[in-house]
Amino acid sequence: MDAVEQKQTKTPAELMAIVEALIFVSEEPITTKVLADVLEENRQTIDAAVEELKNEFESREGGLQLREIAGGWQISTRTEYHEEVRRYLKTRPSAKLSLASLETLAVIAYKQPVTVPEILEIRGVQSASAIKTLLDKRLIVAKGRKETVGRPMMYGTSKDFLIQFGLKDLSELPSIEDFEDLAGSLAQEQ
Amino acid sequence: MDAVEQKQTKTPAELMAIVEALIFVSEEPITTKVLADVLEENRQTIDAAVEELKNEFESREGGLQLREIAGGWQISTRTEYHEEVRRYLKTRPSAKLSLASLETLAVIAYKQPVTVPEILEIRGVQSASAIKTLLDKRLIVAKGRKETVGRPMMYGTSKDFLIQFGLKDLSELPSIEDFEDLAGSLAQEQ
Amino acid sequence: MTDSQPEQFTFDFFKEQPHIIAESGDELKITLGKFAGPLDLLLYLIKQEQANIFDIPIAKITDEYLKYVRLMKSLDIAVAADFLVMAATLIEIKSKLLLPRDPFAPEEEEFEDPRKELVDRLLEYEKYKSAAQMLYERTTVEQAVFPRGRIESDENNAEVDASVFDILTVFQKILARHVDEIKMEIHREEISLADMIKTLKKRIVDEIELSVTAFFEEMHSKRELVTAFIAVLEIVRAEGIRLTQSKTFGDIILKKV
Repeated sequence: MDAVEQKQTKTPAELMAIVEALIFVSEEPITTKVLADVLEENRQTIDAAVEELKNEFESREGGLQLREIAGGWQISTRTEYHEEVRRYLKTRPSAKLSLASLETLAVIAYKQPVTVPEILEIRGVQSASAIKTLLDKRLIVAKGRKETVGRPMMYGTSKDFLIQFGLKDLSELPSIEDFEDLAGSLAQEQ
Repeated sequence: MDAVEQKQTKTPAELMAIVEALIFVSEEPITTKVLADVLEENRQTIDAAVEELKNEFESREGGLQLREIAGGWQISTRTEYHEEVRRYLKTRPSAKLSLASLETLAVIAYKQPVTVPEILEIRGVQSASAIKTLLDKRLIVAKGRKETVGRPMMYGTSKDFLIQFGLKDLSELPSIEDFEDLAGSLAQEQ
Repeated sequence: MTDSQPEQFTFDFFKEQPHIIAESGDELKITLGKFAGPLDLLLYLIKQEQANIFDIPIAKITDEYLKYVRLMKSLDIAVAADFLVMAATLIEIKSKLLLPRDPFAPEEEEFEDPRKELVDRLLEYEKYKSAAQMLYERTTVEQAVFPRGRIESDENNAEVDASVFDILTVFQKILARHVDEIKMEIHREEISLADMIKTLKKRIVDEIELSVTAFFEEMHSKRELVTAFIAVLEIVRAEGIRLTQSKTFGDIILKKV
């Protein structure tokens, strides 16, 4: 009973707002059927709300559009601005690393200076592309050659690495002991 | 020359639209500095466009809002519609932090950078498991070592902390003295 | 009480009977789990007693505090060491208050209230407790706000945002993959001198003549090498084993006499 009461109080404007919020959070195009089910409204009401919302997006002439795609509705950027969007996505600052790169960086950080064969030895997998990524991102630098068979290149972390991870110097890297301290007092707590 | 030509042709409305598109595609709150860099405009122009866009979002009274958070701008749903959004996403409010974790987070937020012994001093209880939780949830980060006996790690709050607690920056936190008055009132009551 | 005998400092949580448990066990159980620490518990007790924080009735509060700690024990709730430290502090303050003031103390010497330090800590702690409450309220509000769903351009960037602790965690995981190898290494390194002597003796018996250099070369680590070296010295000294060297800097042979 309460739900019905509540439902009836939704104005068309409110319904449009809720529909917009749901389309916005959805990971994929959302169908009017799903919208109708969630909001316990009939399809016609929802269809009308979506249509109205679409018109509003069009008349606003903002950076976004409401599109029908794969049988559902989705908010996306307007095609006119794709160039700027692409430019932004490219320059996006990325302190982000894949797990492979992160592992390689971890080995280099803690074992530096270290050669590719040594990294392979520790990680148990080839790390060539990860090393390239890390060099591109300037997180690591070459540190000369090791005087051993094949004179392999040694790598260490860069100044950019310190800056990106907010470290004054390498001694500020957390040590295994820091973690053990946490784990140790953890045991005490229990 | 071409770039200059192109730049000059952007009307304020176009700029607003592009800014909206970029804020939308960005995964994290985007700063006006980044927007200015990508669009090769000065900060004032961008600030004005963002401000104008914010007003538009407010007057539209749709399902979305434009907010300043963690030093940048982000589009999100309006709080009014959380029930419907949650029903659609089938999510429950995420697990709340424990009292111990919240207290530890409060000490770190106000005393940062702060070490584990300093947190113990204030809370009067070991906080290792709380710190571990906060690190796992990325609410806090290591902030170097304190130049004192044992060089303990120092901790501070992260960008995720600002995002999850809806803060523009740390200065938006009420000052700790405000809580002193609150604490004092306990004594006054008697 | 007079200056006769201040209360004993030592107390036994296990011997004393809990006093509250019989009355409202369930309710207390719930309350107990909620305390974030000894200061939190103390604040609660002070409020319960409606006492003035600047004039804590220490004897009463100490009793209540100890009751709770005993109760926690009896309910099999692990009592963190910090709660016991606070119990000791309270008892110390209580006994200090019971001691008569030194009548020969100079007049102008300000009487330091033994409770002062505790009061300061409680007030300081309470600020952060209120701040924690504020944070709690903020998350509640924030949980009503949702970001957009994933879009296509996010996919190209499905990566982790790393902090220094991630680097450490990842490094530990890599090391953990090798844990078996490392264990073996440690095992190898920890061969005792006695075992080394036994091995060496057996080898000499079996092989009649044993090259010291060859034996040393079988060692896997510096530490093993040192153990092997001492074993050789030991075996020559104690057993009927002789070291022979055919020429200066030549190979040294171990032989049974």
